[in-house]
Amino acid sequence: MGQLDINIVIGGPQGGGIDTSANMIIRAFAYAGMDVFSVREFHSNIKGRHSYVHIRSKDDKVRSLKYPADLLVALDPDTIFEHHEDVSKGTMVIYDSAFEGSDLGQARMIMRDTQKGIKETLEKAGFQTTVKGMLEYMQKKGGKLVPIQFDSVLSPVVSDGPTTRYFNTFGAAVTMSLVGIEKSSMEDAIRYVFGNKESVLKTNLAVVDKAYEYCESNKLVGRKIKKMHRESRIILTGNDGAAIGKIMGGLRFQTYYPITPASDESTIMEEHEDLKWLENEVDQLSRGGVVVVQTEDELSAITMATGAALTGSRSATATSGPGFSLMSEAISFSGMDEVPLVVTLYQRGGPSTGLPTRNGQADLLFAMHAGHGEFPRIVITSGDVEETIYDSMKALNYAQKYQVPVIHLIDKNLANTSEILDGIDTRRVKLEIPEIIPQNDGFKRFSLDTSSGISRMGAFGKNIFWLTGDEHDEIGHVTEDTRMRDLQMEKRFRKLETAEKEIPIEDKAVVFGDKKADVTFVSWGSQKGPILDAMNELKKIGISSNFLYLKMFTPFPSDFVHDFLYSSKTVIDVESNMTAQAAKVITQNTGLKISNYILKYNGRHVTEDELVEAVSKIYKNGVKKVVLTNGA
Amino acid sequence: MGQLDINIVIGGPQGGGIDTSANMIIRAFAYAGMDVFSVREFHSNIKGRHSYVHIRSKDDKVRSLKYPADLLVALDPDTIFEHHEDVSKGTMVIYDSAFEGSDLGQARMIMRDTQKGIKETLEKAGFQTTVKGMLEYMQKKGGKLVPIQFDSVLSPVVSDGPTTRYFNTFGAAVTMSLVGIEKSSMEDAIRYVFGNKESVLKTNLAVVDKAYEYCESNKLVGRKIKKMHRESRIILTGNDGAAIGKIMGGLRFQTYYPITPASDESTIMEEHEDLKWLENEVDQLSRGGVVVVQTEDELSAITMATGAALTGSRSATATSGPGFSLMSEAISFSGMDEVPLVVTLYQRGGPSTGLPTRNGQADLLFAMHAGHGEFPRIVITSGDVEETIYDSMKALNYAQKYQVPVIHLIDKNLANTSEILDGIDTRRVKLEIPEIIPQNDGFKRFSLDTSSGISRMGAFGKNIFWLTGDEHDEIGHVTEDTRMRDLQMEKRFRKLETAEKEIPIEDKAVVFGDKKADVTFVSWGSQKGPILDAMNELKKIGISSNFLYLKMFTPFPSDFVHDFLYSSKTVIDVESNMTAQAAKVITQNTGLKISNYILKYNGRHVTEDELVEAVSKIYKNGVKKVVLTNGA
Amino acid sequence: MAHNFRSDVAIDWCPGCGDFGILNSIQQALTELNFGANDVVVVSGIGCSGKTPHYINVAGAHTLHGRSIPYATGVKLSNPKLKVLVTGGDGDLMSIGAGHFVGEGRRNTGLTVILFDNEVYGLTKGQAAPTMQMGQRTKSLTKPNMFGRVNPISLALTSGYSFVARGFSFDGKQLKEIIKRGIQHEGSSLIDVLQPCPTYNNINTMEWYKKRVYKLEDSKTWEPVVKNDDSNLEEVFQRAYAKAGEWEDKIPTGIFYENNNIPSFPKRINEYVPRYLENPPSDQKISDKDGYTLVDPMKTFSEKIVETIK
Amino acid sequence: MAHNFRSDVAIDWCPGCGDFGILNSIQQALTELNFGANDVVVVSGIGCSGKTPHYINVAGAHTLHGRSIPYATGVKLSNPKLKVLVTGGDGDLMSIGAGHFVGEGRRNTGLTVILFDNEVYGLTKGQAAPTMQMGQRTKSLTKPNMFGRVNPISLALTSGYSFVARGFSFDGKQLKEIIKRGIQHEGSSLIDVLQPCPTYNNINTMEWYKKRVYKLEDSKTWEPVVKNDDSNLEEVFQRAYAKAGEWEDKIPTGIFYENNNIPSFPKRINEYVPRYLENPPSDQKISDKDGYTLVDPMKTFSEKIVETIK
Ligand SMILES: Cc1ncc(C[n+]2csc(CCOP(=O)(O)OP(=O)(O)O)c2C)c(N)n1
Ligand SMILES: Cc1ncc(C[n+]2csc(CCOP(=O)(O)OP(=O)(O)O)c2C)c(N)n1
Ligand code: SF4
Ligand code: SF4
Ligand SMILES: [Mg+2]
Ligand SMILES: [Mg+2]
Repeated sequence: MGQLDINIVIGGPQGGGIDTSANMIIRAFAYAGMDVFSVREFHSNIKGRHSYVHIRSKDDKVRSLKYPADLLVALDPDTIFEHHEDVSKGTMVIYDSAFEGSDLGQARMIMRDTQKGIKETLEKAGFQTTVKGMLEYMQKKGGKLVPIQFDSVLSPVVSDGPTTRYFNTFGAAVTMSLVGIEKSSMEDAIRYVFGNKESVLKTNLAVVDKAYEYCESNKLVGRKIKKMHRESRIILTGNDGAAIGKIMGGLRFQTYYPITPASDESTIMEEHEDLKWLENEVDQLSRGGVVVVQTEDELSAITMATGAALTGSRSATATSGPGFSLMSEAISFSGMDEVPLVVTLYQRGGPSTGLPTRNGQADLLFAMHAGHGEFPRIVITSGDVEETIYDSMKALNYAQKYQVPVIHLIDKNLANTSEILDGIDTRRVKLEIPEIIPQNDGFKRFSLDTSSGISRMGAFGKNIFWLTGDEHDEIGHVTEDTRMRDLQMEKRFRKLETAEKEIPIEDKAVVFGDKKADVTFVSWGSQKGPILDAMNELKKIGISSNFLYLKMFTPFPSDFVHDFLYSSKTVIDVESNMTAQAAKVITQNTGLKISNYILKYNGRHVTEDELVEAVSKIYKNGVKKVVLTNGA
Repeated sequence: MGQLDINIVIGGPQGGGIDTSANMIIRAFAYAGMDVFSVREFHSNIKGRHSYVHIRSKDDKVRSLKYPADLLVALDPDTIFEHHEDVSKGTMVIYDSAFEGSDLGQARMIMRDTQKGIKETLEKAGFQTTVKGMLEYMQKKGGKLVPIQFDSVLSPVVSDGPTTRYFNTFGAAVTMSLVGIEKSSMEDAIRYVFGNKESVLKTNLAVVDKAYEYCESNKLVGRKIKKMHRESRIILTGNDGAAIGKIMGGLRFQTYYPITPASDESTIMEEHEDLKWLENEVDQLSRGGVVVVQTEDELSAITMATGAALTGSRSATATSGPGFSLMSEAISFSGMDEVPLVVTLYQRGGPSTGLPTRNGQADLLFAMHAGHGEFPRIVITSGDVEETIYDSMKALNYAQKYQVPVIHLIDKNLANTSEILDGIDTRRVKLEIPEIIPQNDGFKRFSLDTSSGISRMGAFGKNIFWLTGDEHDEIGHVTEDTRMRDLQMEKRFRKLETAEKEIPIEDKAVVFGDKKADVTFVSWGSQKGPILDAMNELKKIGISSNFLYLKMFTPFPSDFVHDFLYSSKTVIDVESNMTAQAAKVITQNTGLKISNYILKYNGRHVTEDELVEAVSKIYKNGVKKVVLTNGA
Repeated sequence: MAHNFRSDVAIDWCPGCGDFGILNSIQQALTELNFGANDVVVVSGIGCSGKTPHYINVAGAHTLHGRSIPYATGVKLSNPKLKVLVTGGDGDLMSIGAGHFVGEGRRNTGLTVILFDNEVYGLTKGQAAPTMQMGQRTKSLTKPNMFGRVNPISLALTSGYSFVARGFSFDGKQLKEIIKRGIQHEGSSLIDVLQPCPTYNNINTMEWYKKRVYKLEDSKTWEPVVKNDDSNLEEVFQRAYAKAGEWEDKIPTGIFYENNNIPSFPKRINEYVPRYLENPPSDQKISDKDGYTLVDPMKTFSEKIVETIK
Repeated sequence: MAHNFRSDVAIDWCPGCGDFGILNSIQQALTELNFGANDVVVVSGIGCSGKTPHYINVAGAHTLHGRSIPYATGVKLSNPKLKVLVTGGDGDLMSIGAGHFVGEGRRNTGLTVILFDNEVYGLTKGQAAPTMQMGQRTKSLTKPNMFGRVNPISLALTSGYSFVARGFSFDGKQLKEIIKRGIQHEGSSLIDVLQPCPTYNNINTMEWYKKRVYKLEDSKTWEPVVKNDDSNLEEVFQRAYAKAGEWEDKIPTGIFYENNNIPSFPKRINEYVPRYLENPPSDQKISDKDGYTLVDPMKTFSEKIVETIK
């Protein structure tokens, strides 16, 4: 174990089968018993612009990606241009030799600015601005070219149309052959992907066969990776994890307005809305399904979810920055009216439309303060696919228990990260379900008679009570009385104190590594994996490190964070944003100032290698701030 | 000077002429040469619920209100019930003796919770729950009752309908007689209020005459206040000040969706939209007017204002919390696209609909973080009517100069505060107008070639360029290039550094009082006046104090604040919110923690007396936090 | 015993306000339909009209300006057994909430939308609402209304509401009957109620309306109901739409359009979530006796599973 | 020399997308109307359609999803001399932006709203847009569309647009002419363009439309223009509305309705701000030669002044 570590970047035009290729590769690794971690990158475009998947596989746990790539698989000329920085000594560059004639000037789907950058690079290095020139440049950097005449290799086995339809399968299969994955695993992957389409399946299997044969005869075969048996595992993205966690957590009503990268979560739920499996397993009352509603906008999405919550359902909505902005007013309402509501906020590159299909972690302070006025809320974040599941369950619990809006932050990177989990524990999180006692007359939904701040829950259909966005009395009628106002404000905020007391520290902040270390990472969200992996690498180069991983920002574990950081040496805040928002929250709550930063705001995922390098710069050279730039 | 200090509370049913009474009183004082400060309090209701105006007049500068009242003028029984706490030794309670028969149980327009509180008070003190009982209770507290049979006094002079129509004038006139204002000043006030309505004017003057005569014969006459001559002054509310400042600042396009307490600003502008006076004074090109558009909602208000700004106009919108929440997404857009835009945010009691006609200062952190993603913005606040004028002008300047959204925070208390200014200085603030040079081809609206971060301004109609909420290149076309992304992000944030450097400290934070003092106030917004007045009072009881008055929160004057607070002794943060938001900003930016708080969140204005008392508690008794509760 | 639909909250509308008549008609309709205390929910936005739920003794939500419809839709979809009434202002539903109003027509969820049509923004002191005619100047306006009028009846028809009617707040009998039919209608209904606001609207007063309103049902040839084979759909719809255009001199009240052939949104959901109507989200049990989830994720999401060497 | 309305930005729509035809027609219309470089502004929201401004060589704003209309209105009202085009998706204008779409009908500002009607949310991968028929299932949907259809023509007529037309993206000639007339129209126009999305909408394809579209102007009796004495207003309006209902087998294109009798919003503003049209906000000088305000506040707000002992 711990021997194999393969990084693959496979690229091609958006809509041109890249996702399928990546799927095949991931599955093939998985069938071979390997662990796989991958992230998808794509433009805000439907067809034509460059898209790629970065896949890393290990025979050990893998939690991040690393550059340079071991293999760069180009399904179009643009990929060769776009990924030159990923190529280094030993990188194999697999491509269709037909690309060699392409000129950078013709690559109209490459963004102008990117083209300019590529041009500069090539000209500076003294190469032509063509695929050929680029390949030579790559070679100079130590890359090994693997040109293949895709069409002529494939034409013997493809009879149902142009061979181009099978280029993605071919590319994937060649890759698998090169890294030493047995053909049978690749075939299983093909069967998974095309399972129900007999005719397509047949040709694809033939293409795989051809690919392995071609590689065999051209010595394009890696050292064989022995298949390992593993118990059933499950391959999930962050989007999947959140959907599964919500449904496990008892969610039965979800609203959404389409937006990247959030709507995939809702689509997955729609696909399982009937909860078919429950049908035969449980008693009458438990049968049912999840109602998933596409609304006319995000104002409707959040208010509809809030309305549903009033009847006692567990309900949520999911969105990203622009939609979340539109939800601010209604979040304030649910805070005022103590409605249990979960908003899953998939952060992407901002501000405004920003980089709509790219990563970002710049909505933290906004999530903590969105909505006018003051009201208790809970803000939590997830850092890997497993967490998206259990955190989604916890989010629903918190909402119900503390009767507050819960904002669950996920980032685009995590949403589009695919990981393999060994299983899902249905008993990790217990559902905390408030009792609803039928009562009409005199039912005090907002009773002040509570030291915890939590009043008895009610439900429309079972209780008569009122809600109003105005300040209200215990029954829910409008009041402008100064004393009632103060008491209700104080009652609401008592809930936050209660939550702070009750929620265990491990759900708020976790320390990885030894108590004392040369370097202390502070971070949150999808940097979790890269940092954990980087810690191992740093150890190898003689830098010991530990990691304060933050999961809950409101209420914030101030004392814990203070005590840990107070005694730490070189503290480095790592975030995918520009203004180091978590560090600000730390200072606000502890008075401690952090002086070292590793920040990334170009919209791409943080990788292990750039983290290691940045830490070295800070630790060894005294640099205060490093801006990460990896990624195409 | 400095001898006279009169506090009047006049109350009656909403829609029942209270505003007119208050207007008369304010004007009468003003005509007498006095200074006047007043605040309006009313329910979210059109007719019937309790409303009152608290007016304070001095022969010296007055900047706040003080309890107990010297005069409580009740135009209905509810006022007597609602304001019992304002009555203390020496308070004169003026009312219609017809009220004496009223029972608390009949007072259906008093909020249930308030009724309950009144009932408890009276029962505990051993009085009946009637107006009569309350009056006795007041008498016990030292109040002096001034019952008048309104109807029988007035019927001789009113012939054009029921005498009730003139109760408000009568009440005001009796009040003025009691405090010693000459009848001629009251008559001038009447002439101002009813100027163009001959017949009404006549009866009102007769009523005033009657009132003074009645008072004379019943010894209800205060020590005569001698009329003082003053140069022309102007009576303005915070709403007026903002409207005037905007128009002076060159604003020519304003949008709004009606909302309390913001829309009055727009209505005032609508009333002056033709800028009639300019017609004869200036050259052709300067003639014009202000376009004020009522939109279908706040999403439209802010986006329309942004659209207008793209043509080169100075443009703004005004709203309060709920509307501002809806504007979050578009604020992020204007940040991303560097559109000069001013949002005047009138804070009111939140969260949600909250206390829609009451005071609050709980939108500070939200204003600083509203909108997803990271972008530069400027957040400023005003604390008195004069500031609303010049700050509105500066807000427009900042927006133009730094090409950012500027959020200008005013609070409901200030919006509805009426003050008298000696004049308005048209040369205090110079308009900073970016030059627009016609150019189409190659015009780089978002040029990176700028050390200040500020690129040359463009205008639709004069330049061809593009805007997109997506990350963009220098011309404004969409880019997803990682390098261009980083450069544009960094360029935008450079503007904030430039602003930070260029804007003088006095526009960010001001220190009042001596460098060293027993107590240091930290505050913002409409507490400015009460604190300044309280400082004088504290001195009288042997407590020296100074005051760090914050005006700009983004960019925040961290060093200045740090240095000042670092050497201060007992620092007290004073805010009209529950979570001490400004204090959080201070800690976040300086690492310093503030340990004493005076907070108020019952929706009512902060008064001088409660501040003085609270400081004593903190300074003398070591109390850490005082929650203020004054106000009905 | 019949439930008492009057709450004990003091009403703070202005004397003479048309809102009182609407409130009475709603309460009477609920009483006559024999609903129990927990059968009905009333949802409003913000405005004078927005205060209505507090005055009715059933569960009520006085929500955000413009958002009454989606809040109400959430209640209804989560528990389709409830009757959900929306009491909204004309600013609330036709201006800031216009997008949701249109969206609800597409859904046809089964809400009873009662529009308090006073042509002004009451609670913010009398600005022009979208139902006011262009050029009209009520006493609270600084100049004549600059905007065109949106006709709630036309907009409801265009958006897809399957029951469209108009009442007058000073004709409680007719209004109550319309509300009853609206509530009984399976799809979504829009009931536009002419509601004088004596405080701010000195033009469209009670007297002004009294002179103009007439009842559609008084004409023998008026037939607003679409046959269940849709044979008269086009005709009924177009006639309703044309009728909606009448204003100024004669103002029709009554039922403009009723179409029972479009399945409500809950019914449509039930096609894909088969146990939905019988066991909706609000009623589903979600945990086992120990409090753990009932959902086996590996079975439910079995397509995501990977097995080595099967 | 005539301005070139093509920008140099690479277009990234899918091959075969109907958007190309719309873009061409707009560019041709602008050319034929002889506009200069700074006469026209194009404003869009978000979506495939939202990318349009970048492809046209005039000032352009690619704004927020659903907000193109108010952004465009701001541009137009601040500088009424500009021609302002809105290029919006059906999700953009009929779903998240429906409230503004209705609001604009009330204003009649003078925008040319071109609706890219592909029945799907293109850029977010093919969800149903409000223009899709209920029950239709395009390849990207997990189940048939659950929602009713909003007809842009009907909604525009109901909201108050004074020029309402439909084009087909594969009939560039007719479309270009409609756009020209829309731009020349003083009030606001809605041009609904049938726009096949070959990637996600496999039902309403180019072929599907080609079989069904016909031109209103081909009928001699079709007269969409309201006479300037309003005498045929009711008739023309109701006929247009009825026509809008045609779909499925025969789909009318061309001009449904044109009414030149409603003054545009800028004209109405000019009644109260008398120098507005000639010297709009964008053009006004606001400071004196030293850079100080031109406005004397004491004169402008003289009613607030108080003088002692006059
Ligand atoms: C988002 C938001 N914007 C504005 C307001 C202020 N507001 C309160 S009521 C109201 C309009 C009320 O008019 P309408 O809906 O016609 O109801 P009415 O009072 O006439 O019954 C407005 C604009 C608000 N509460 N929320
Ligand atoms: C506030 C907000 N919500 C959601 C989105 C995501 N989004 C981008 S494009 C789009 C829909 C596009 O559909 P349509 O308007 O029909 O345009 P088309 O792509 O079909 O031309 C959506 C929902 C967004 N950008 N902003
Ligand atoms: S303002 Fe008008 S609508 Fe509101 S309560 Fe008064 S009369 Fe009724
Ligand atoms: S997804 Fe559809 S609408 Fe978008 S570019 Fe492709 S074909 Fe055109
Ligand atoms: Mg109204
Ligand atoms: Mg579309």
